Amino acid sequence: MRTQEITVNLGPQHPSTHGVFRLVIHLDGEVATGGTSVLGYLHRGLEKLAESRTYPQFIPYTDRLDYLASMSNNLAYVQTVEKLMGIEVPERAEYLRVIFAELQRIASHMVGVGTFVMDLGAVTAVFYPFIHREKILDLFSMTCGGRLTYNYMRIGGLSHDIPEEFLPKLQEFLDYMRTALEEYHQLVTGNEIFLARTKGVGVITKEMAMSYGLSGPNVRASGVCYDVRKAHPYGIYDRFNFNVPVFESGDTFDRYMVRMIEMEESVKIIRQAIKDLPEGPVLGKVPKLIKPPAGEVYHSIENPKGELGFYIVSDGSPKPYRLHIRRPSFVNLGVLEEIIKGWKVADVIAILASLDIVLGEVDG
Amino acid sequence: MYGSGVVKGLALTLKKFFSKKITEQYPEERPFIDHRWRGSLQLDKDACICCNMCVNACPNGVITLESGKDENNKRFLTRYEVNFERCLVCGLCVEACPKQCLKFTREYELATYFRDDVKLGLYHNPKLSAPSSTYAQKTEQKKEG
Amino acid sequence: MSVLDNLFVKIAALVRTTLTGLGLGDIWVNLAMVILYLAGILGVMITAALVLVLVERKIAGFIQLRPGPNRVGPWGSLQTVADTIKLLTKEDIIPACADRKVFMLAPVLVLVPTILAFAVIPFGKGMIATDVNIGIFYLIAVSSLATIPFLMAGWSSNNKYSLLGGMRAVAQMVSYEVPMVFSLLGVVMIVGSLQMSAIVEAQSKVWFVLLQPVAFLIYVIAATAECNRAPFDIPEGESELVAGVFTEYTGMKWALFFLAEYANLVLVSAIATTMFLGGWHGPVLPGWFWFFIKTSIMIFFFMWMRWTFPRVRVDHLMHFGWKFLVPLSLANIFITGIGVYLYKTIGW
Amino acid sequence: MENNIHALIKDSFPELEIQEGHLQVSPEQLAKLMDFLKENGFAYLHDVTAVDWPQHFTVVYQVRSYEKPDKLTVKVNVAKDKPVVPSMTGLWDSADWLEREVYDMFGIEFTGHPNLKRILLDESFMGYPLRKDFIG
Repeated sequence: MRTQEITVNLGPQHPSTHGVFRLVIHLDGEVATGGTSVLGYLHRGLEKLAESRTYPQFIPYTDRLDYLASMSNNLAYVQTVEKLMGIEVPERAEYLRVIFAELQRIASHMVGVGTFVMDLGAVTAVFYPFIHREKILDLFSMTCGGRLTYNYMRIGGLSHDIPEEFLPKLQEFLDYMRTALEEYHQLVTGNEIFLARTKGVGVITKEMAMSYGLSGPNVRASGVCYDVRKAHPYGIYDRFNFNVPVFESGDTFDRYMVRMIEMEESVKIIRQAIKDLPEGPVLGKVPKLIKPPAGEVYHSIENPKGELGFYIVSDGSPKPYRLHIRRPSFVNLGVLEEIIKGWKVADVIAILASLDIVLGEVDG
Repeated sequence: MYGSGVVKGLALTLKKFFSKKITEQYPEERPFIDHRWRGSLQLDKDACICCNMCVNACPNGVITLESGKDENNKRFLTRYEVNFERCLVCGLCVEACPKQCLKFTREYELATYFRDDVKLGLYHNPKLSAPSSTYAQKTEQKKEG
Repeated sequence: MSVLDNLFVKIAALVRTTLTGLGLGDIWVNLAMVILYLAGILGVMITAALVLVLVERKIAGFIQLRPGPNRVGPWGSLQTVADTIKLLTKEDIIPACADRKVFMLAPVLVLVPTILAFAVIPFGKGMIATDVNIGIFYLIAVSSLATIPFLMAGWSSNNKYSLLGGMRAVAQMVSYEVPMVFSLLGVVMIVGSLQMSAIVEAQSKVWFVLLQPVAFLIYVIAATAECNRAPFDIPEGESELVAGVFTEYTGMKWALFFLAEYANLVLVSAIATTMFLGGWHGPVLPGWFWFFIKTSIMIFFFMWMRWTFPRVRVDHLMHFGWKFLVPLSLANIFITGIGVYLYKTIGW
Repeated sequence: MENNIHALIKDSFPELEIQEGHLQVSPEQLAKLMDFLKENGFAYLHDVTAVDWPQHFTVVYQVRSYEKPDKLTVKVNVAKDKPVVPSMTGLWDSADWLEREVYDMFGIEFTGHPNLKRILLDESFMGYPLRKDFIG
């Protein structure tokens, strides 16, 4: 019998491309024989924009990279500039930064996990994580007045101190998180259909993960124990006690599990940070005009999606000469074309979702 | 046992089916807006010293500030306009203001029917200012008519 | 009590006597009655679909900790009406490269088997449109026709997503027809008749769900797959195939598919009630009300499942159907056969 | 640890100088050096980017190790009139997209790249936007 391969455009408008991502897949019946990623639908030229903005002015733009993890993006950027200028950050600000970055990690993983399970067809499983995430957003908006784009970190510290009612609310949230995660495990993790759909699907081997330069939960699911917080501790992460979850098989289930466990670990870190949170100012001594000395710096942090790096070249003027963003989603997405081969359409969607990309970051 | 995960899931959703709903009934129930909420902008025009700090702080250049000088060589404001269309609502202008005369309001219903209405004319004194922008004229006309 | 119980039967009898009184011949009276029954079934079906759309959205909402539609009318009760008006007034788009005739025919045909199948469902004592003595046989034969409109829709849309969806629909419905039929066979063996009224009558003492628990489970799973509902909604599979076979359908045509989906849901729930849950048998309340309650519980169960589970992958679905459900249902038939034989020979 | 790898590089490439944690190499040396780094545990090509200096382009590679906390910056200067660098796709698969992005934004060619096309911008886009002389 003569059969014909068909080419299907997944995206840029499709319910599960997580934004404006286009994947052209070739199908032999239900099985994908290959695919090509087409990016750039959300390319805003942030790197070029940065060249005509002053250093503090670029902070709000970093919000728009991975818009599910604006706090972490802020943190990566301001730490890079601080490193370039040698600015000291007050202790209290350092602790608060950790608290916010970890809260942001939980919020981002909530969306990552929720949308992943939704792409497997369980619609209810996306509502519960969003309800939990809402509580984090409440904490954020209480502190900095924004729910999505926070613009909270400043070069040398933070824009505001936390309000009085923040810490009790945060404690409440951390206690709530335990039941929330348990419930989610009850709903999703043990479900036989879910297991059948995810176990052994879209395997990224250790070698493949390393060669494709994956980072974040994706690489840790493939048996590589690499977490920037441990490997190259930034800020005050060396003071905290936490585990880095590593799974061996590198399938979609492991990528899901890494995120679930990471949320628990983040809760641990936040609890330690609250315990040690010192009093004091939240903004250090920073010159009025941010004018880093000529030179260059590269700095990267562990973002929820992977390793976010900023490369800044300064010529001594108040505007960066060149600013490059190493976007984890962009690099992580590179492996997709390779790993979808031989999987069904339904799995292609699951694999894409399990990589947990955000198009704002992929396209930069 | 095989199938227990499925049953557990069903048990959870049934529990949720009977638990309290969390939806805010928006137009009737107003949401709680935090005190630090970055909503619309508000200008205390008498306190403004026309130092242009906010204009310089804005990453997108959405603020237009026009001023004149009186007989004592003191600056006074003639026009202050924020093009909210391209505003990032980052708050750098509010932070930059040395007199704290630019503030965020807790207003959050900022959608408008017409594109021109998105622009925020915070202050405009037509008698004092040089030829005003098209936008300013339009709002004037609207108010008169 | 018996007045309420026989309410609809009495009405039918009254109509019949009136018609005979008017001096019409027997053939004409029978024809008129058939049309009336059909109208009644259609009415029930469409009202049920309209109500169920709302109920489904409410159940989804409640499970997801939100109130569901609650803006149009009290408790959102007019939401479906508003939606229907919207769908009726929508532009009816036919893709340029679609096979027009087939494309337009598919949504109409999809309703036919379901309506036909309702003819043999006993809604209450004596409330059955045509009590043919091959009731189940007829039911299975008619309901398996529903596959064809899906394929027609998928093929004629000339859209790759639709085609994939249509192919999936055929594969799924053909496979799940088998275990479904086998699961019903157990009941037939116990009763010894294919007539629906006889099956309900046989359950006056004990419901077949107790005698045939495995068959009931198989039936529920196969029925979910038969009416393409989550977790077996792969022909639609919105996260994979956008909307599967329905991708190109708009307005009223799409609404017809939607209507058929809910009519199908009512149908499989009604069959489950008739075959396993004792049909209209029940104490105190009138029979048709018991039937209504049991069917509603089944429908709730189907909806509850839908809003809990992830979607099954297409090949797992096939494996599960052919490698697990079919052997299991065959084993069930075998054991039932032994049971029936023992019952008859030893007289247990 | 860092000194360790620095010493190792010194041994194999005596002519290279490590300044402030980065290695400056010529395009001809690049392939050999990268091969050597990959052999010695730098399994993670973290980032590839470029800077447009008035006289030349600099392609900047961030190479890292997953197991050890080693990191290294490798820089290559390329001429403005003929910006060509050997591609690293043979060593690391991550180089594929990263190099395509550099090509897209700077027009630097990576010889040996299997699929050197624009990645973020449209195929029909004219010019290379991150060059300083680009007028939008």
